[in-house]
Amino acid sequence: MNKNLKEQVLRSSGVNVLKCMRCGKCSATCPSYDEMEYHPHQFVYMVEKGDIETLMKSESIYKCLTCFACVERCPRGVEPAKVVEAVRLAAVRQQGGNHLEPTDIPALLDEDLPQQAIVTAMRKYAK
Amino acid sequence: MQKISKAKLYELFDDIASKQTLYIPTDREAGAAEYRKYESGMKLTKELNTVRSAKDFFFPQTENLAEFKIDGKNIEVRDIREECEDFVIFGVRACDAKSFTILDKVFLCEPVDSFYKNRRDHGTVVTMACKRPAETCFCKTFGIDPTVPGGDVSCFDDGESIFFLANTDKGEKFVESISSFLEDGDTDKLMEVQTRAREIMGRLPLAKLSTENFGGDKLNEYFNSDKWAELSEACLGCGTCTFVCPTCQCYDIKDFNTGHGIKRFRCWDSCMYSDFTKMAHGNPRLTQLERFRQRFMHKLVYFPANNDGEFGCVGCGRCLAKCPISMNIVKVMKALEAK
Amino acid sequence: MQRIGVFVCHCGTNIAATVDVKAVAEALGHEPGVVISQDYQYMCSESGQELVKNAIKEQKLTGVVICSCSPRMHENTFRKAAASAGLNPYLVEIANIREQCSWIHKDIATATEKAIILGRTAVAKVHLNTPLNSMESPVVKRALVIGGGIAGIQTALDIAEAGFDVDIVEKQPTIGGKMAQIDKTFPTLDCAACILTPKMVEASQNERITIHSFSEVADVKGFVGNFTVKIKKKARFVDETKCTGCGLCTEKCPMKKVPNEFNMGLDNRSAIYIPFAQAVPKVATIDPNYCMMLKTGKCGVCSKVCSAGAIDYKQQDTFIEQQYGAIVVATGFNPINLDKYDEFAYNQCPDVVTSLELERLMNAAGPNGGTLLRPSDKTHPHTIVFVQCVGSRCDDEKGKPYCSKICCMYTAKHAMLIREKYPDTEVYVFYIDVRTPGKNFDEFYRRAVEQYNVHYIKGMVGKVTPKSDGKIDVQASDLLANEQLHINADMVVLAAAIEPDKTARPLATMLTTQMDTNDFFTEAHPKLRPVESATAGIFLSGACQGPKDIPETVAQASAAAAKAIGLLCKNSITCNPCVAHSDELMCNGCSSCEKVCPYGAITYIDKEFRMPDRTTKVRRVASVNPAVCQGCGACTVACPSGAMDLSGFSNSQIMAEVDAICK
Amino acid sequence: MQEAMIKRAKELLADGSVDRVIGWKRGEFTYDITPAVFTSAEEIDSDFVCDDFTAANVSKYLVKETQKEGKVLAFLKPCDTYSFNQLVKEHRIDREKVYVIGIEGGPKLDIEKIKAKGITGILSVKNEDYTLRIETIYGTQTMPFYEAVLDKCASCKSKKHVVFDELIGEDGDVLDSNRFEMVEKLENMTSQERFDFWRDQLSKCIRCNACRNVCPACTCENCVFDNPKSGIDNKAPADSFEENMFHIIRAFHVAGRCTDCGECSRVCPQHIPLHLLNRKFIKDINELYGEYQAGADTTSRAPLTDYTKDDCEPSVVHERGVE
Amino acid sequence: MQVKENFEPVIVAFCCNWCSYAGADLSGTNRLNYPTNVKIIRVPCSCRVNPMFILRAFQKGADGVIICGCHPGDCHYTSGNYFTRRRITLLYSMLDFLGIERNRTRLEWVSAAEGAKFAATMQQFTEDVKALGPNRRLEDLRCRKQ
Repeated sequence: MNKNLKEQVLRSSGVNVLKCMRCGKCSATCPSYDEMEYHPHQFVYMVEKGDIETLMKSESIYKCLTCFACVERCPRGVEPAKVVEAVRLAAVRQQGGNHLEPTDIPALLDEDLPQQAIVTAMRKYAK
Repeated sequence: MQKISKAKLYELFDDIASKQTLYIPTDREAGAAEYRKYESGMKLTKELNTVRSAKDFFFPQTENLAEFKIDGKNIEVRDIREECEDFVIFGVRACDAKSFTILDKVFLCEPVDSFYKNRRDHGTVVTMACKRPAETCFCKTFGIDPTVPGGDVSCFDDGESIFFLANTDKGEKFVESISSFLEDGDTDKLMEVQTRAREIMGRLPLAKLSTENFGGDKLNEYFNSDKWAELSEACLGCGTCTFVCPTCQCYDIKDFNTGHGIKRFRCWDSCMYSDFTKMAHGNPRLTQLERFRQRFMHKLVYFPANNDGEFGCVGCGRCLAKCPISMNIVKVMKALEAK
Repeated sequence: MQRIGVFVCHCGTNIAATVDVKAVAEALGHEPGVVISQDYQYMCSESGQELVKNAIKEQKLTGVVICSCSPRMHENTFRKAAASAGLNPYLVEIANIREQCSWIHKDIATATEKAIILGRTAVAKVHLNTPLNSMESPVVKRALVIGGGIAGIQTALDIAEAGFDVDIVEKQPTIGGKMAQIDKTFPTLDCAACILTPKMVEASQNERITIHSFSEVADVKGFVGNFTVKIKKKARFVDETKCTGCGLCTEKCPMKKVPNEFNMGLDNRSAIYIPFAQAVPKVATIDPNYCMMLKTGKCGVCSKVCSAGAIDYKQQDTFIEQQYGAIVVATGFNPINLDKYDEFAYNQCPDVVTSLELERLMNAAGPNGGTLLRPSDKTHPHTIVFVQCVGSRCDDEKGKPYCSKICCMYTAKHAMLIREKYPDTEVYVFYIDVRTPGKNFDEFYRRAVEQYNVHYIKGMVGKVTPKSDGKIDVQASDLLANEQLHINADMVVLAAAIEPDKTARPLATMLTTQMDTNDFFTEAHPKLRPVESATAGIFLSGACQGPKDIPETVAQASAAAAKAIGLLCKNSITCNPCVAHSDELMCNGCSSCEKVCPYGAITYIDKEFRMPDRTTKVRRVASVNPAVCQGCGACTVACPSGAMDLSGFSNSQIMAEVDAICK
Repeated sequence: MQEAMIKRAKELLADGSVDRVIGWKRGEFTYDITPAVFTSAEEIDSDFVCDDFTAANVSKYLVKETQKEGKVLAFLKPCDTYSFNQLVKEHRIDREKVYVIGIEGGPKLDIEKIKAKGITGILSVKNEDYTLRIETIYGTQTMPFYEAVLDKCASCKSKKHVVFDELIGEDGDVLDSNRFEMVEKLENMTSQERFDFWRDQLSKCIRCNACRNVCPACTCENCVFDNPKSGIDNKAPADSFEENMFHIIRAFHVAGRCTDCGECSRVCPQHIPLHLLNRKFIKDINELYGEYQAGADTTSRAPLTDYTKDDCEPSVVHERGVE
Repeated sequence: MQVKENFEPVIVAFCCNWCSYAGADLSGTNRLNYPTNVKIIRVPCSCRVNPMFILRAFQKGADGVIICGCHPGDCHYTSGNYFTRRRITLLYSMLDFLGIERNRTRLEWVSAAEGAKFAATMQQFTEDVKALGPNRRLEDLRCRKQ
């Protein structure tokens, strides 16, 4: 496990993952659940274990819509979306560049993509 | 009369201070002067008088009287009296100088207060004549001429020089000791200054205040006066008047446990305080009225009754200036007289 | 003149090894007032105590200082010894030269020096000790139980059984509380009404028990052994003494559209009503919010049909005042309000219900006569989803931080009962943890799973969406299968967290008892005094102290009763004499002390003082009730005039100690 | 305003609404005004005064006055109403026995400040369009009005009357005063500098008790310093420690109760800025426990008889400012 | 200020009966050493400590005063230490305002279980006071030991 990475994620997210009581309400409420390899509750748990690299490699970090439903519903105030965001940030930092250029986006658009996803995509994929 | 040019005065002070302790009235802050031990560079105040009176020199606010050394179950009494060193107070006003004679009547009559006497014997009072009395001054009422201030040595200021006139043996000795600084001087201008000062005295708002309706025989007349209730109504029962008064001489004796012994000391007390006459059985002066009456009856009736007509007030005006509610002996005298 | 005895204990070598006890005894012998100073091997032993006792008698001691272990250890021992030798026990002081000297220091010289200072400090204090006598305060032989649920009933029955009069104050028209609304009880599945109603009847028939139903506590004054309580009997517009409970009025009442709170608003009742058939007292009550007669003055049907002439539209609230020796709080709980939980659609969909509502839906006396039907369309539900921990274990303002404790078990009960009665119904239970500590509890839960095939899913429901076809989409996570589920349900049952009754907090203020941030009453000690409040004479019964199931509630109710009986048995109580007292001559009556007293021990009286000048003056002065004061001393510092002082720890005593240490 | 006050006082006396009037009585000079109780229209006509020198806060006298029979009319300046309210709150004044007429407040004048300019032999002081015209036996002098204003008025906290039965003149507002400036200045000094400052000031103390006896918060039946049983009774500043102790304990006893009326400093014959001690407590209380103005109402809980569970720890003292 | 080599400060500790005094006992039971300079006065609750006592200690020759009570929320009398906290904060602030060294005064919460904390606190406090040297700013000269 990479302690530095864990520290970095914890610090940049500002989340205390130890508050999680493993109820799974975040995953129960997640609209992107089926798209994700690792689900919100797993993010919290894996960050706690320090298994950050697996998460960073997973496409899941780009599937989160940042809709904050998990943040809103979590009974313990853990804020899983912020953890996802922090892992994504760690990935972006390591890659040293943007995952996506704004010019790439129009080609990726399709009709089913919700408006929110486009906005959050810009937030997430660009520096 | 012998004089010293004002320009040389501080040289003289330096010289006196090199031989004995010298106290002069100096400014602590604007409008508030106090006696301080003279050190080179210190300047005389321009104020008429000090906030606290000069009585502190002979009757300090607190003073140790005896000590008890306690060791386990043993107690040893120690006499801590020791001979005081010579000192000079310069610039005492006529009113304060007069106050010493009043204090003497209390402390030097039998049994003599050895602590007081010790200081009195070693202190030389050098007074300074007044030129610019304040509206609160009424020393004239008590027969004091502030242009001839008394003390061991009287000093007069004619604007350019200070004249020295010894009044007592101690004063003679003092003038002698500083004679190398003095020269003979012409007193013409001084007389002029004196006359002007006396003329101002006559124009003071309280110039007409008189003691003719007061004295040792007025006990029955005033004791039950219905004026006391009204006069004492606003009195806070603080000790300001007492503590700035040059003639108030009451004190309390207390013991202080230092942990390794007892220090027995006396400290000023005030008849205005609610516990002043408190005794085992209670307090005969139950209300502020009685305490208030006591203070003024003492100064205007009881004291003259026991001291050949001498009043217990010198008209310095400190209580007029400092009473938090501006109640004072002048108002009391006027009210009582009005009947 | 003081005659003080100093006794220095060796405590074997515990003290003597690091402190030169002979030197200590020698040094303290020279202290003023000390007439005898001895050392001994074990001062607390029989012979050591004998030494002290003999010295007290022979030397006519006026004070005793024991230099030994902590006063927390043997202060009482030596106080008793002194008392038996005829010396007031409060004239004994302990200098702690073991825990606070010999045990922590190694150098004999400095340890001995410190021991002497500690001894000297105790001598200085004992010089100023005064004999203190414990006050006796009489005990009124009557108890008040606030709340008439199972906890209150059980407590009242136990106290009455012991031979004391008990009053129950219940704010509802009937006693019975939450248990009366429950259908079956776990883990035995027996009918709640069948075991509760006999107790309710027993309570009503017990001649030592007086039930004040539809009443509230309005004011509490006094202290342990002697509380004065003002009880407000709310107007029910029916004369309790005349009403026979025949129920004719409730049938004839034209106003029938009143939500029935007993059935959780799932059906309606009339404006004049008897909450349920077995209500105690079985007396009708008029709901003034709905009664046409009370609102418009036009109706009066109930009055006409009542052959007993019990209806009284002009009835007013009345107040009764009564003395009590002990008060038991049994104010119980309520499920929390779920308005803030939008995700569970509780407010949008009638088929999303709380567990307590489900109890009524399944109860034979409930809205559907015991048949489980969906509230929306009265059809039989085929898929039911239970959601656990709704509002429990929450970190936010919406819910409660604690575990509500009973939900796991009642959900298993519900699931089991539904599967038993309607085997065609699929039951899903979403849980975070299943908590089943308790006798036969886990077995019960396993039965639900193994025997009744209830689907327990580790995970949480994230979203409940009512659909247009009347079904409910339940989106949830199954953590073990690592998948997100959508269940097409007919009903959703929410295990809402429970919270203390809203009336508890104002009551706690009246009783000057403590509450935690969740409004549960705080027990005097979490382990050793779990059924007493920190305020003497106030006891805690049931869920007002924390979430509890029925057997625990009953156990605590009986425990509280036992504690109350223990108090009522006494003719008087001995009070700690180290209490505050006010010097009336110095008291300003400013109320500072009253404001910091945690026990409400300080009251103000207008007292007439004879002044030295023979006039009299009436002044407001503080008066400390020594039976209530616990001796913390907060008031002594709040008092600006120094009128307030504390016996046993007086200003002068503490300052003497300070002086002795700093000497 | 004085005329209006006299008129109302006489009316209320005449119709029996009140039995006595508490106000101020003129003295020998312009400035030596004494608080006084008036019982007749004649007395009021001849002696009642309200001018630039009527600074004394008469609220404390009402403790004594309300113990007597009958009702008393009190003229209270805005700052006095705070003291009055605080005394009502502490059950020291019977509110029912007082008819309060709120009057406009200062700024009032400090004769000591005029005298400090070297002006002596004062016969009268007139305010002519905010220039003081001072007639003395040595001639006429002038000085700007604001240079002679009392310190307590210069840092006035409020022109609002917090209690009154009627008002003469306008009611004002709570002011955004600079009253904590000096406290802040001291806080920013080093510990040694602060020590030196206070030693210099407190060494002047002659323990006349004027500050205590004038203080409307000091109405104890028996002050701890006068009570031999208190263990800290003491009559004189026999040692620098005792000078310190008297003022620390006094400030502590009035902490949370002091309305910052400034009377202590006004009456100190030695000009010790005693109000700074009280203001330090007020400032601390405001900063640590929330804004609190003693006397603003009669119901709120005083900061020292109150607490919250998350109050700061005393370590804040160690953590702020300069050592 | 000059620190004397062999300066042994006098330290008065006020301990509440229910927590801190028991904590002090526990540090004894566990044989946890702290300096002999510390002398404990037992009070029922930290709220019994009057500012007068603290000043009195300094007057009579103490070099440091420490108050120990139950942790906030754990007061045996439920609210005593909350009042202590306010009073003592204000008092210490006032002493600081008068230029008295901050490290001469302290308030510490020590539970009955915190014997180690008690010993460590006393150790540290004694060192802090030692570093300050004798109390000169708030002493009564008459009480100074000859």
